Amino acid sequence: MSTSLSYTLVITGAPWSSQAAQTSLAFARAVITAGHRLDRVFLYGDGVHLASALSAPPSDEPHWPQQWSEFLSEHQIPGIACIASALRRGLVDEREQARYELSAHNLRAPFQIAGLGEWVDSTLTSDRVLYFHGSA
Amino acid sequence: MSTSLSYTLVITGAPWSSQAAQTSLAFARAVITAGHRLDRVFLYGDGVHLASALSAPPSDEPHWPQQWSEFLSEHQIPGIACIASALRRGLVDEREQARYELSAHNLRAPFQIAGLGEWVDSTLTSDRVLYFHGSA
Amino acid sequence: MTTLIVIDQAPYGTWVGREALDMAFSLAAFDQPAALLFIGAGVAWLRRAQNAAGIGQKTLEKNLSAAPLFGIEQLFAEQTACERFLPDPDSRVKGITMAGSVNHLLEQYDHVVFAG
Amino acid sequence: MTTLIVIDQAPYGTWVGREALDMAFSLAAFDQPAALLFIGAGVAWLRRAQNAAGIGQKTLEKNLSAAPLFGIEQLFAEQTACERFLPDPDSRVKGITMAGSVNHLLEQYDHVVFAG
Amino acid sequence: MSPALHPGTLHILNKAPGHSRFITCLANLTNQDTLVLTENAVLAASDADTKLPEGTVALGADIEARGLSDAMPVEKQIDHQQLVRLTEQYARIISW
Amino acid sequence: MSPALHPGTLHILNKAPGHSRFITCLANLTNQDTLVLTENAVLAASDADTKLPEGTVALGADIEARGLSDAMPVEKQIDHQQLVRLTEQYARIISW
Repeated sequence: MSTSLSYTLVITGAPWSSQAAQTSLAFARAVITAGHRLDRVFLYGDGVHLASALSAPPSDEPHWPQQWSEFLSEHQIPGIACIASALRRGLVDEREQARYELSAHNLRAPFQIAGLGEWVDSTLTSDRVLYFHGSA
Repeated sequence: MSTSLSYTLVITGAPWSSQAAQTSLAFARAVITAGHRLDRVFLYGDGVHLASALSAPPSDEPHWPQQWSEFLSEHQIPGIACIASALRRGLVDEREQARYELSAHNLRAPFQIAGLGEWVDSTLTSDRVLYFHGSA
Repeated sequence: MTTLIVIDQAPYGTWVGREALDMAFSLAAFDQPAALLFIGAGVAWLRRAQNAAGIGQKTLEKNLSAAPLFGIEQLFAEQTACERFLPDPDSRVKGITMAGSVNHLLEQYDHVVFAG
Repeated sequence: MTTLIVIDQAPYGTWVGREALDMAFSLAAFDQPAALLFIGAGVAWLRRAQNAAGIGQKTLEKNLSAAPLFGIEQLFAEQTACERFLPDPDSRVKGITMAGSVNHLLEQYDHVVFAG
Repeated sequence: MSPALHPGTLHILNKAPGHSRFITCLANLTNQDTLVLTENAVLAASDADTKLPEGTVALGADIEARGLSDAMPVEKQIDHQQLVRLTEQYARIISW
Repeated sequence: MSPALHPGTLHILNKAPGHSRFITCLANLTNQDTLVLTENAVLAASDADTKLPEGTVALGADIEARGLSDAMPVEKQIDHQQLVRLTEQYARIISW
């Protein structure tokens, strides 16, 4: 049938503010099912909250950060939170915790923190770059 | 001149997504300057991100969570983050960290976590309740 | 002290409407008079036969139907918005009061609140 | 690979426009062709004499003026939006290209991106 | 002794022209009401498509941030202190 | 061998009718383009004020969530698998 393509998904809407985490995950699963490759998931703006290790939704509701991180781990897809967005919004890994002398770190594995250069790379190397914004 | 009034401010817009943190802080300072009382600041929805202890904005930019927490401490004003909003969005204190077996806590002092009952109380006891929403 | 909670955003795509409902139910739980007003795309909350399981959310139509039981006094809907988004009266949940004039309604409450 | 970053939100009240600028500057920093298009209330970014010190933010007019220096190829603005929000041409920053037809412009770029 | 309260509503609007809540707010003002523009709503001062009611005021800091000082008469630009004074005078305040 | 790409643009719209970006998106579609409604944008299926272009499709899960199954013909309701197939066919995709 069709040739296999490579995708990058950019998520800018936060979970529990927008539907972006859910819509993007359903789409990501369909990308894999269709035999395509997911090069990278890039969290930008409010989207970085998807990488929080401390979200604790009610137990009868889907846990989007957990579901997304399991999906990334299972398929070995890099999940990147934009560093400028993440630092302002209080999402930090151990390295940034140390650098800014903060009391804790809260980045959920396997998400990593990196710069917009990762997004630029996606625009150059992925066949498709799709964006998942909030709808407010 | 005018009689002294009591105010509650409800902040629903997140810092670094909206202007709500800044506008509300300037208003809060003016409330105190005018000789009024601030009963409570209530963070709801995306507004709970104002209580993050881990925000690390660039050093040449205002640090809204820090400025707000200093203002609250200086004037001994209770700052409450709505528990339902906070848990979903990954804002937890030590107690919630323990209850949900999370890896860290990230609530900035003097903010506290409590329920919507605090807001209901404000609607009953404060002379004025003002809301600071995002503008998206 | 009467409070009118206003919902102007469509369901599920954002969280604001849901948080508005939580505010209304909280007031009711503390025996405080509360009513809901749906305007603009917010009237889509009032459509029957919602089923949000496929998008991983709770269907909130039931919560609305239960509103009177929990002490929420009234559900108002902007008439022009209903004519636009829910023209068939059978497509609407039961127990809605049509509001022909929104500003007239706003004047009747001590507090008028958007959730975000 | 050409990218058009679109800004449709007013400055300062939300962060989206600023994050859109960061995207454009990033592309330019990696020597990738990038242009900016301002539409709707987003054209307010293009007004002269902004001063955001009083609201605790950086004034971004300077960043826009520096855009060509940093390799951003063009600043486009929707003509009808400019007529609505910036009717006096003297009120606009320099170096803007008016776009009479937005969809014609969208077709000329490989990537068309909103920041949020 | 409390001063007499204004019978109308104080509307505080922070959405840009074109936003659905901006449109709804302007459509529901009455003659007794006062409109305060804050944040992105101050763009209304230069919006050819918006007719603002007579007594409308706007936060000066937001006007200045957006380069609109010439578009709004100085006497209609208020600071936060004046905004607090307005909130003293109105029992009903709606934040749009 | 890659299949022939569609010459138009795939527009993915998630804003509700009345949102300024919804209005801008609909105003800028060309005859070659395809519109996909997702999330709150599916309300357009029941909006008396919106005329959707011929080939418009919508995510079925979002339609169902909002109780709109009767307002959109079944053949115009797609799942995520079909959305992926659409994204294969268009080189230019705009997420509004």
